[in-house]
Amino acid sequence: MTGLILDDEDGGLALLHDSVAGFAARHPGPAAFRKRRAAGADLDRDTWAKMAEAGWLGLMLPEELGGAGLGLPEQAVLSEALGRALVTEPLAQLSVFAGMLLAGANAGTERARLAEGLIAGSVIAAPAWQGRKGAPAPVEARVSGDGITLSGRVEFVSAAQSATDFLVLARSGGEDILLSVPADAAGVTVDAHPTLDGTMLAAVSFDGTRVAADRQLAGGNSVGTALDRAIAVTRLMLAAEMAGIATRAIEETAAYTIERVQFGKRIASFQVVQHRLVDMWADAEFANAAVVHAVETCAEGQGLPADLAVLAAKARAGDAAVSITRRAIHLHGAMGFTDDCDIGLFMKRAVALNATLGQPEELRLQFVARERVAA
Amino acid sequence: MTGLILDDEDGGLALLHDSVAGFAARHPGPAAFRKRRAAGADLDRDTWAKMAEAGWLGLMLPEELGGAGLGLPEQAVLSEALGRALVTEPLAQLSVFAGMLLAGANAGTERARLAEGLIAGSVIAAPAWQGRKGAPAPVEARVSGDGITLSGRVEFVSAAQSATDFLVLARSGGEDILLSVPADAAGVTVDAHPTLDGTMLAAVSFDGTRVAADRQLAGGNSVGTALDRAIAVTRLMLAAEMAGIATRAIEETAAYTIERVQFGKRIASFQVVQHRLVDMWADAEFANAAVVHAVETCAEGQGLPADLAVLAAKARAGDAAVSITRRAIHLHGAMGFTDDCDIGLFMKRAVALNATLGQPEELRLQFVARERVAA
Amino acid sequence: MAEQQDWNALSDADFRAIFRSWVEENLPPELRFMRKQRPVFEEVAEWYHRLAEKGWLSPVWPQEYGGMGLDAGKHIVYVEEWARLGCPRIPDHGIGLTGPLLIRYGTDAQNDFFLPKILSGEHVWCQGYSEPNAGSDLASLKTAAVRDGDDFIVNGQKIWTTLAHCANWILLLARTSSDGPKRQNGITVLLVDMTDPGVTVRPIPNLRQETDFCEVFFDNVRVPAANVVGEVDQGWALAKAVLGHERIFLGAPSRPEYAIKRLERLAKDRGAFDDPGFVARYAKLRLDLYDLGSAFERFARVLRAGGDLGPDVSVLKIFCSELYQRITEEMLTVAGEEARFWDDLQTAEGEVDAMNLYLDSRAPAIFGGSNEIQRGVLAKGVLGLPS
Amino acid sequence: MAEQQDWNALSDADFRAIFRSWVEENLPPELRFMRKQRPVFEEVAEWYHRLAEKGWLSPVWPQEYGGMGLDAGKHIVYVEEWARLGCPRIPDHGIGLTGPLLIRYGTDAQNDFFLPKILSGEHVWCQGYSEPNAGSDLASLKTAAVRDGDDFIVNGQKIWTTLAHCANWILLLARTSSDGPKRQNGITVLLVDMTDPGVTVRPIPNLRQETDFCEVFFDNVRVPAANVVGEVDQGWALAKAVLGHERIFLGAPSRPEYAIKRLERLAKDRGAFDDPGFVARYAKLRLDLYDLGSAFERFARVLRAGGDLGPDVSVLKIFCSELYQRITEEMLTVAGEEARFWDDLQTAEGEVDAMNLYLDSRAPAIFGGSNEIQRGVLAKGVLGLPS
Repeated sequence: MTGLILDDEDGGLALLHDSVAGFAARHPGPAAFRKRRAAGADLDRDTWAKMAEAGWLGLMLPEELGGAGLGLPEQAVLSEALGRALVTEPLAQLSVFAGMLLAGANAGTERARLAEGLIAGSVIAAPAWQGRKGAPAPVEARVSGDGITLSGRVEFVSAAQSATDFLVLARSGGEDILLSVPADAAGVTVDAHPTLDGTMLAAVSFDGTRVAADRQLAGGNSVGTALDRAIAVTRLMLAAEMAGIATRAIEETAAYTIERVQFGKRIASFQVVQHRLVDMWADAEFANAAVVHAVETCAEGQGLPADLAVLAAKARAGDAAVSITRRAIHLHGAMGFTDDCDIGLFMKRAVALNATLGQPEELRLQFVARERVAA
Repeated sequence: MTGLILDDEDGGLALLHDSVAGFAARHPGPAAFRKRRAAGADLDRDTWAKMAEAGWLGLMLPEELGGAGLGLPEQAVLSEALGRALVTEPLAQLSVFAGMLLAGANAGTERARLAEGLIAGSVIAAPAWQGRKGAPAPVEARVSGDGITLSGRVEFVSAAQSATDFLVLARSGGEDILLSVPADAAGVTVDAHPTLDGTMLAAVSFDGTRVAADRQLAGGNSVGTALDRAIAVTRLMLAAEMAGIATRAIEETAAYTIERVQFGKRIASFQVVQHRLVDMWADAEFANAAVVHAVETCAEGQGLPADLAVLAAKARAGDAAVSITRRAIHLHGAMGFTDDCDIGLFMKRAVALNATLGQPEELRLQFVARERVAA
Repeated sequence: MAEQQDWNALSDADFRAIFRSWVEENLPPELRFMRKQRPVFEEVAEWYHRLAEKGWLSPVWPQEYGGMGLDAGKHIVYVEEWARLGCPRIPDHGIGLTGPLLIRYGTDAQNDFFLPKILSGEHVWCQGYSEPNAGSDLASLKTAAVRDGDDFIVNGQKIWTTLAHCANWILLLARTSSDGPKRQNGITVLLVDMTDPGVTVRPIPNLRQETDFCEVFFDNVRVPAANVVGEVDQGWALAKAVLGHERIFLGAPSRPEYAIKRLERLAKDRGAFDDPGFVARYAKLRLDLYDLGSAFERFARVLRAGGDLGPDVSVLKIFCSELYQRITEEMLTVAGEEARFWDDLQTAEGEVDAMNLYLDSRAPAIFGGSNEIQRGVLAKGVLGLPS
Repeated sequence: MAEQQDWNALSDADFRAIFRSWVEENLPPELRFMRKQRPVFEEVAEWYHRLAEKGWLSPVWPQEYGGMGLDAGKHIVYVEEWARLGCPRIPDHGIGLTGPLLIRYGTDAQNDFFLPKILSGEHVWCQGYSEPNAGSDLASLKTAAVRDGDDFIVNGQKIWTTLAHCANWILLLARTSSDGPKRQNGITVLLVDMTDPGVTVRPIPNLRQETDFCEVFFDNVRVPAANVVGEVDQGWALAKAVLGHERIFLGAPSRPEYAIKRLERLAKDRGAFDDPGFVARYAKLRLDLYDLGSAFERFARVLRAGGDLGPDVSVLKIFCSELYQRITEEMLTVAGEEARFWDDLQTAEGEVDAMNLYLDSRAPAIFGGSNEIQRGVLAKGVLGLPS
């Protein structure tokens, strides 16, 4: 057995999983990765539109916002399948994270507009909330008249070049607010740099950027709650995506080593190679198990057990994906060290996702600290 | 190449090394280990007497004290050879450590008596200076009339049951003193517990124990200096002993796996076993290299480079000896899990020496702290 | 007569609660969390008999034979609670090995004679599989059983026979033929009375200087042909087949779980939780254990759904045994200068058997199929890698 | 004309001081500690020519051929200082491979023609050994050289040919016979002009999206028989023999040394030294590097004493390449959320090429004989383990 094994009574999860495989057959992930990388782009809008058509964006948005109203199992299966197919558009940020922020925001016209556009792929709402070390770092907001003025800088913004709107965390008079800022608003500067996984991450600066008051999506404690929830759910989906990468990398490597002959033998018949492949497979199995456990624990409700399960899943899947793909490169020999070989792209994607929203060491320490406080 | 490779122009080191092999052929280490363990003894006086006869005790004591006046290379070669032969009498404590304390003490009758007896094997002078966490923990001394009264408790004393004298670190009026205490003095209590390596370690308590003033061997700053030097040199010799254990364990395991047939093949012909043996051998080589480096750096003089080299050698050799012997047990299969098989004794000795005077993690942190302060 | 109830009809939670409360009332306190991994029969006889009386001694035997008739899912609950409550291991080769083998392949006469004597504790069984030159390569076993009228004459030697020194019956794999092309053929399962003439047992002290395994020598031992289980020469398949869902328990997290509790106790007492270096290492171990739980659940779910385990379940045994080792190694690091003592370490919250666990942890990576053998099984059976 | 001096007569310390002070004066600052591991000839031409002028380009060639004539001990000093001072790697197959091979096995005519052109930089060499199906198993190479009058006609393909795209000569291993029982026989060393018709080079971008290796295709390339080195069909032994004491440099600590300096720079800037968890991990890496130095010294001592290296020297290459990887992995941990950026990271003390090093560190464990091949060599050659 392999992959995510979740209860799937009506077969909906299997269907979703297969739809990604079909998509990937028509739009191979590695080719799209290389094309976007060569273009210096942070999002391929064509691919994104097709992902919207497939119904994959805003999967968990409630039905009243036009979403599919699906749950964590569906999103996890989708993310895992995308990881496995190396479809590297930033779904975790633009669909999961943004979607969770919108789901936690106040009802209103602006939220409805953003949600509708997110689902359709026409709105690229890029979350903008992190400081240099990755923690939340609200920009400064001043409310005056019927407008809000923003100043400050956030880091690690995905798809900032392609964004139509930024979902900005700001602080106004001792209170957190969440608001959307048009990407073309005055005073917005995007400083984008290429990433390992063939996309771009940007620092976004707001220099007296003024937006209308009705752009505020949430305020007060609900902002922190929505942000925490967005972080947790996105971590879980990154874990699922990395579990997919891990599973695929071991499959590719087993196939390559079965094919490759040296000294008159398939290299997969060497005992050392066999045991290494087994260890890689075992790591992938544990990653899959951790993701399934987290999905199910979260489904039982929020709280400490769910939080711990998510921390564990992201840490486990991150370590697994990164170390499996590294070993996979090694087992591909010199071929693995070339840019032509897809296995390197899997490794790069794994490293990038692993560095997103907390690396394993940090997540493990959080796990232990929270568990011990509770004990 | 293997073992300690030191400059040996006159062949003296090789001679010393061979003398241990000859000794071990007559008095096999594993048998002595089991015999002493069964007796609940902390020292086998017969073996000790023979080691004295061989001229191995107080090897580094200066000639004016009746010693051989030999240097670190000779002691290292001896310690390595003893480790390799699993001769487990506590030479590091009773000869090296005690010897270094005496070498750093004031000239005088008591020192001369102890040194002479140490070399002859008639005096068992057990260093008694450690607190529960292993750091120096002087007992309380009160000087009155021509006597000194001691109160307090020290831990981890080797050969306390067999001791004729304790070399006690004490603190009197803000000053450290070193003195010898007759093991049968009033108020001395020995609380000995069995150790993994078939000997005993004791907590020794002094309850108003009174000794003559001429039992004081040193006072003031020279005590700390002698103690630091004794710790450093003993750590180095423990490293050498552990390098010997590591080297022997890999030899034994290679031999066993070449002998042992399963599935119609020598198990040493399985690639996974071969690579594991290579890794074990490599670890032993690095341990040997670290010990040689430390011996040579210390020979160039005391100071930071020498201190760092000793910390590195003890850490490396400790990790190597413990992990090599653990893997060796595993490669011996079920046989390795029996008390009948010598390999387990090597592992137990390695664990015990590794725990003596600082484990690797602690030594590495000391190394880095000292290096970074100096940088 | 033992209580009869359809345990499988209960929810897991209800069954867990019933089991737990009965154990808490009936397990003698001095037997909880015993230091010894493998107590001999006499040490745990009272507990054995109480379980037998209650009908709870043999969880998976059908109720008609005096078992609880648990399905795999309930059996997991039983084993989990057993570990959590610190129940001592009982000499369980009769319950876990001989019993199931007889129930599946035995004659009525064999069942009528042997099964009640297992439940009563009159027969204490051990498992005679490994030989000096047939360990990982079990199929190369040489202990011979030669037909002689209505009997077989057995000659040979077994080794690593757990608790043979306090058993009176042995389930023996013996070679009855060496003609076939495959060494797996020609092996027969025999039930042998160890009190018969010609059987000699020599205990082998282990690294902990305790005895839990032995050598067993057979010198012209006469065994009635009626004591053959199944067909002559077909014993290999029998012995393999009886290992069903129980293979999951080789990877049950109970040993590392117990070890990490002791590590936490020691670390707390020695102030190690104030050392962030330790905390980082502990965090890795803690999460490994947590995730082992998730992985175990992955396989348990298959069993609960009525499925069968594949060869992939070996992954649990590998991970579990290696984690157990790493936890006990960390205990020695925390113990510092004390990591030389043979005896248990003292803390404010009680003893910590650091050295006992450290030494014990060497075993599971070797026994029950070494981790190298397991990796080979996974390479072939799961990844389909070529020879 | 280059300076002539008996460098071997100097003490190591004196030689080190002379070498260092000359390099510090003559190495263009912009070439020190180049980000690129493998610059092409043009990028380092000035440095190349200065070395050549000084007579210091080829450390081990005898002085009569324009080399320094260093013994192994002095060569180690040369290489150590080269790394310590951050000298850029020059295209060195002519210096390190073709030159020594010709000096040992070449004809006078070959030496007179080729050696000066290496020193002048007119000929830039590459090494044509590996093929698509002959990597670890080099002896299975298939590129064929067929005798045709005074020439050989070469057909086939090489791969992983480092810097072939900026070389004009290639040292080729080609198969001239496949009759013998051993595949190692029937291989010949040929000197091939890459500007000749039929030679095509295709660069292969690597994980860092840089080109330092290529495929080289041979389509009926005509090579004069005068360009055979040594005997026809005896090339395998030749190619092996020329790897003498230089094997020690595969395990020289320079790459992990450079990487740990960058790790320290990053860690200092990001405050990681205030995190005891990091310090513990750093301490392990630091001590591994320190002890690699001691192990390197163990082998250097043999060379200094005039001895030969055994197969055991491979241990350095394994340890060194794996340590290099672990250091760069730790850099990504310290980089935290930034461990996604392609470009160098900025710190107060300058740039840190974390990703560059991380990706580069994947290579040494594969190239120059993968670490698995090396372990096999050690198993047989040092431990004497059976097949």
